[in-house]
Amino acid sequence: MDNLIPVLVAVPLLGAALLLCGGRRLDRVGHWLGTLLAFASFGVGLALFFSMLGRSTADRPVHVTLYTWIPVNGFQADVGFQLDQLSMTFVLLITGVGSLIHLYSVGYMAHDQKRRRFFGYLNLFLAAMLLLVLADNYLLLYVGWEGVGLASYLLIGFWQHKPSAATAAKKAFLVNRVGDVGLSIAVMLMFTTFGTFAFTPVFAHASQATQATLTGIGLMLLLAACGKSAQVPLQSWLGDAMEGPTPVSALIHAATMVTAGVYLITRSSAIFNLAPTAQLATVVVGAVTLLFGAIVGCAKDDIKKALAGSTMSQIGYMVLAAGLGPIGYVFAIMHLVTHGFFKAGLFLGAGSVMHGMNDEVDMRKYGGLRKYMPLTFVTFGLGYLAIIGFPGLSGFFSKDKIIEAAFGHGGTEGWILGTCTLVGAAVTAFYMTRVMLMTFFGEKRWVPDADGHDPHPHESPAVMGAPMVILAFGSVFLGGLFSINSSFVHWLSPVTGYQEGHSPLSTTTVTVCTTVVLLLGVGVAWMMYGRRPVPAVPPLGSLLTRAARRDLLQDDFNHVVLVSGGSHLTRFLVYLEGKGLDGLVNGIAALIGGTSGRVRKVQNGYVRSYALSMFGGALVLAATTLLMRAV
Amino acid sequence: MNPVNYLYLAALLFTIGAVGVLVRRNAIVLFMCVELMLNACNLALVTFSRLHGNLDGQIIAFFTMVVAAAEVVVGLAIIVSVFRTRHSASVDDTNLMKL
Amino acid sequence: MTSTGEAVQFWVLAVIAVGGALGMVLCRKAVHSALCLAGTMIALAICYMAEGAVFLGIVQIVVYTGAIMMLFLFVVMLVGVSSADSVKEALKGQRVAAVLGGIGMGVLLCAGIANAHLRNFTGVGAANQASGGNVPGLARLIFTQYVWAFEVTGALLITAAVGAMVLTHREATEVRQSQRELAEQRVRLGTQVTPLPAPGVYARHNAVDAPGLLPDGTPAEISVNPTLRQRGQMRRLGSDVLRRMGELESGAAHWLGRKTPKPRTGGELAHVERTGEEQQREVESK
Amino acid sequence: MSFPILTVAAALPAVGAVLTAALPPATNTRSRDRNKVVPLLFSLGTLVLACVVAARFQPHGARYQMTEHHSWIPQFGISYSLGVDGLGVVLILLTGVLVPFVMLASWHDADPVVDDSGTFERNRRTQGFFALILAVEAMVVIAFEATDVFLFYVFFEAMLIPMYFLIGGFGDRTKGEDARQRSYAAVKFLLYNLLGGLVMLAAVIGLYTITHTFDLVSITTALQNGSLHFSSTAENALFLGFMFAFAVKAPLWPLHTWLPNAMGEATPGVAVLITAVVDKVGTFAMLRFCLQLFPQASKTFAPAILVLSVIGILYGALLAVGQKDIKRLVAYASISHFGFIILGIFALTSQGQSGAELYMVNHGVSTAAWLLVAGFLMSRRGSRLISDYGGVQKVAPVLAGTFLVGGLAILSLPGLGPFVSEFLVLVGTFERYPALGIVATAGIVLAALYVLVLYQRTMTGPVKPGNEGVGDLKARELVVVAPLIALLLVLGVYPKPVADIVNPSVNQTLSQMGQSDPAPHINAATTTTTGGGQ
Repeated sequence: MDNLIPVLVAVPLLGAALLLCGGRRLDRVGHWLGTLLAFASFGVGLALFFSMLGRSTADRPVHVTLYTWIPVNGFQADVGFQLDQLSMTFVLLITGVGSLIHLYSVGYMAHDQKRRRFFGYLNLFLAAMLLLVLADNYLLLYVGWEGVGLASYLLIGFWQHKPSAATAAKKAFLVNRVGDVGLSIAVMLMFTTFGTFAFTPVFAHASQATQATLTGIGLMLLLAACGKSAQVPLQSWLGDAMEGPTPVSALIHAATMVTAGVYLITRSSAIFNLAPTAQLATVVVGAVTLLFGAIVGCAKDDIKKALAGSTMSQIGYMVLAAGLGPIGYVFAIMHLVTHGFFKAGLFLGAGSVMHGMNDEVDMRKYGGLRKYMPLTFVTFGLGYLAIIGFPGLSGFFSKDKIIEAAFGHGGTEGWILGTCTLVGAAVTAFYMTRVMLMTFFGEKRWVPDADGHDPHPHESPAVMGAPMVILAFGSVFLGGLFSINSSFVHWLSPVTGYQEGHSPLSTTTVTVCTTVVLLLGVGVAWMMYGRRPVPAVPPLGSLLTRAARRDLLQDDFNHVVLVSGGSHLTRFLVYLEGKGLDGLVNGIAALIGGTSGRVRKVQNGYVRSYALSMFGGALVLAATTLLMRAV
Repeated sequence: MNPVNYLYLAALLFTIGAVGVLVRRNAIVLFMCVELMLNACNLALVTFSRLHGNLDGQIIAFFTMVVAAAEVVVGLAIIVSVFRTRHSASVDDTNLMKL
Repeated sequence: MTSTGEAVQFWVLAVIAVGGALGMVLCRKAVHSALCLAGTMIALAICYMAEGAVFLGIVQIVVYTGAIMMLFLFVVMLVGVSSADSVKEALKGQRVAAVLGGIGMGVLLCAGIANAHLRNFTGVGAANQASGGNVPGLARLIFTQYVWAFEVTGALLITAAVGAMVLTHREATEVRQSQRELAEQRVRLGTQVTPLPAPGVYARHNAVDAPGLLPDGTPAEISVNPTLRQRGQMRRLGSDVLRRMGELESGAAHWLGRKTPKPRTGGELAHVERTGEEQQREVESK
Repeated sequence: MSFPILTVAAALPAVGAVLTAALPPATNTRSRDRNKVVPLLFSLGTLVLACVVAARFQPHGARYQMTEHHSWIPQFGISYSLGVDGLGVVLILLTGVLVPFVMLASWHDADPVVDDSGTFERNRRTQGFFALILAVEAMVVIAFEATDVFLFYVFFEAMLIPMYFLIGGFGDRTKGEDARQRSYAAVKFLLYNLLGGLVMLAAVIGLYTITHTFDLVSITTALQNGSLHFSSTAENALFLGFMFAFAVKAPLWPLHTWLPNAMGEATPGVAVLITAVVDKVGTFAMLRFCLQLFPQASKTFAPAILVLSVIGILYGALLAVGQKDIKRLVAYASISHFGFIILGIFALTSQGQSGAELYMVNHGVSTAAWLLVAGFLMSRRGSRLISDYGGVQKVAPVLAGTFLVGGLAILSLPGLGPFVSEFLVLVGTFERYPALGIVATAGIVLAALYVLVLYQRTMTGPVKPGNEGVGDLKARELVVVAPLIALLLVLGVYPKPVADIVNPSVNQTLSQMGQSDPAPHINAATTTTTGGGQ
């Protein structure tokens, strides 16, 4: 059964190759081929899942080595796959949500003439993501890591004729590349410390390494995670990534790619558990991003950017949970999976809203759509209830556990983290309710689009509706499924380890708190957007809202420090090269030319000046002979 | 009187001849200065033969005279031919051989 | 150390020699410097004799001064006695460098000689006696030890002579211009077409340096030989000569019964005076 | 004496060059194509011979195989001795592969210009162009094979002449100001390299005075068994002499200013020839001559050279971002890549050197792919400035796609060739000098910057006026680009065969230098091979 694992990666890779190099002939059938291959890999994933369930917990992890990739003396890099419970969860999430989104894109991209290339890139993404989660050593993980970055670059910049899309794609790739520098340095550190970078030997000997190296590796892995999962230092690209088509935002920038960072931290749990400073840094990054994303989410009028802000904050939750150590890993992954479902559902819902409203993204031009798009309203609503943590739905279960784990961290840190998560939950409730109210409730604020005909919102076709329903179904029942006699905990704890956090507050008090906070957020949002009509022109708003509209000035900071600094440096270096090195070379040539010109003048043709030079020579000769004698 | 004075005289004449060569512009006068320098050398040679007590110095003086004669003959021939083309005896007019 | 007589003789000759040398270098006219050089050479000849090189002294006077200096004078005559050097120095910094160089060289040579501390001069007397006189001694040396050098210098002289002949002799390549062509050339160039007037026409002085008079009585410079003119040796027509000429003409007119001509004013005289100096200055500036 | 395969491999292109030059000048297009096919066949013949050499080479056999030895100038101990080690085989293969592609790519670059009066410019140039390329190939191949220092020096200098004519004589189509700029670039190229050659000549003579022979093998064996000993000052001086010439040839940071001019003015094909083939002789020579002849001096100067190469990496990348001319941008990118190669060589670890050697191959293939596609783009619009292009992706998708893949190879995306070698170089440097390793790793961000900025400016966005007519890749151009991209993929996914050829020679060089890899602190490698280095 374990030789099926490479098939998981090979199927979408083959699909990508076929679709990209296929040429015109595949145009008509390309998208169905892509979707079929996605479902095929999902099927293989399911088969592997059931076979793994069959086996006892001890021998569930399966390991396959295909061939030696780079053999140089001590440096032994092989292409090998490792399937344990953690990667199994990811495989199911990726292939499951991925195939649904493939199905959805068939409808969404129906009128785009480059559809074949779109599905080629989607398959490429699936292949790269699967390679990332299945790799058995960090170098192969790095290959998947950059492959995913490339796929996101291609997909964000899919509509290349739009300059904004091209810039957003470039920005995403560059910021990811900064994260990748962290990952490659971590791999190098591992190689110099352990002599290898495969998971099993590194984790086995992690305890023998010095604290400094472990912290170094931990921090570098955290930097990589921040780059990929858009956490605070490297989060500027996620907002702009919304330039890509909505299925892309749903698949890559909500469900799978952005969670790669969390996978990396959870996978390297052995290293993080031995490096408390790295864990502290992870927790801090998680908390800061959580609040950052929530604040940005409140101020954005563009529906996709609002959802992007919420994604950033939810991933902040997961990173925070992962940073808490053994008590948090399981809940981070549980929240990751549930988030994957309902956030993808929300994005697909937003996509179908835009589809109906002639691709209008500004929520201030929506309003009262619940009557016109009932199915989207219901699925979007269920996703909304799940994300704000409405008791009973999947969001509630996973986020609650994270808040409980945060409190359970113990000591003042526990309290700070706990309150952070609670405040985050409140703000999440606020901005999600704001999105719901502005889009589906209130009166119509539709405005005719550029070429005059006003929007007539209609329900999306079945091929788009079906995935939304399934995802809504998942976001409702998945939480419950995972929590029945904590099945998910038993499923994952053998890989990541699990510890019961002893939080000062009992579980019930935590649940009560979250519900109260939730109602508070919804109430405030209803007061602001439910009762009063939503103004078409965005009001000035407080200083914070204005800053939040500009993504808390992240782009300005990047521009001032990096872009203008970099261009000044480049201009100076170009000047240095032109004047400096070239100047030196040309200078020497000019010098030689000049002196030869002057020396030429000495030979002026007059006999007497030659006589003078001869006389001077004789003089010198006489002087030296005399000198020699005298000395 | 120490005969060394002859040597000082020879040195003085030699220097005056050299300065004359450098300063004067008329070709013929320039030649005369060269002759003066040669004569100074002859004086020194004769003084040395006196110093060493053998006649070799004087023999060399003879040879110097011969050379001076040959040099004058050829030099003046050049001056005449230059004069014939340049219509001037100034040595500065023959300055075409230069870069 | 030598006798005081030689000391006296040395200082006299030394002064003459140095004076002659300086004169040669500083004189404007080539002829003057040639003569100064001759003087120096003779002074040196005497020095040679004083130092026992009797034959050499004679040869110096006879051959060197007599022949070579005369060759110089001959060429000076041929080339242009008038071509005196102008004072202005053409090459920048040449004169200063030359003088400084000269002083430097002089100091160096004297220091060299002083450094040598020459004391005892054995004198040539014994050498002359041993070979029976200066000339036999020289002869023995030349034809025994230095015979090879002697032959070479002989060859040198021959080549010099041939060289001089080759340099200056020129085939008369272009056809000699006949009288007719010369006349046409003179008319074409517009120079002095008519033959030059003869000098010294009037009765008292028919010497070659006295200019002939034009019909209006002014002297015609072109009637005097250009070399004399260049050397400024043209005779001035003094005012008394003109006055006496005036009396002669009035006496003749009175004899013939014509009216007496008006007396000549001094104006033209000044004109004559001026042309000499002006002529001089013009040459300077060339 | 076995068949002298090495001499034939070098002689074939030389004969080809002479023959092509001797071909009667072409009067019509048919005869001109014939004049191009003949040199192409010769270069393909060389490729076949290169493959034969590679096939007969046993990686674990003797250090120098297929050796030939004939005394040339006995008085000075100079012998015509050839021999090829792991690195030599790989680079000869690279040359054999790239030259036919360069010829195919610059098929029309040297066509006579039909000036407005309709008369053909003298058309001897077309064969001249291809003859010169073959001549360069011959000299490069023999330089890779020479195991005699003097023989190597002779051809190290000789290849400058045809390169000079290639750069100076066959620049872009525009006349006038450009021609003067072109001759400046050619002269600068020649003078820089000649200066380097001069310094090297002094070092070669200095070497002779000590070793009294030029045969590399005998010198190295003598060094090994201690019978020959360099005084430290002599060794340092000789090392610097050799290193200066090689640093000029493979542009190391302060001595690089000739490359942007040379590549900016030459045709794309010749630019690829410069950076992908000719410059490799410099880095190859560092490995073969600098390290083996002067092991101690290499160790003493290694840190300084590493700092220079790291500066080169960052400097080249930063300048590439600021360029307005496509070919100059590629030139600065190459300077950054050569920084990596030299970093790998002088990190003196087996990972670093194997990485450097793989990097030479990968850089050759990736720069060829990227620059040749850029050359096709430029030949359509005739202009070199980035600002003249825009939105070509809509008009010529295949060209844009291949350009992107080439660009991704240049920024060393994992899965393509250059990533493998770049990572090895970085790991190799990190083992010994962690600080330099981290700064160099930061360089890969800059690499991504200049590649994506160029792609964005030329390919994406609305179609800029004037670019509508840009046609997509023709058959000939696809034949050039497709195999190169395939090679990149193969080198990225399965580089083991090339690595196996290169590793033994690296281990031998390092053991000769008495330099072993720093062992990891915890010997955790439980996989099959022995942990850590020897």
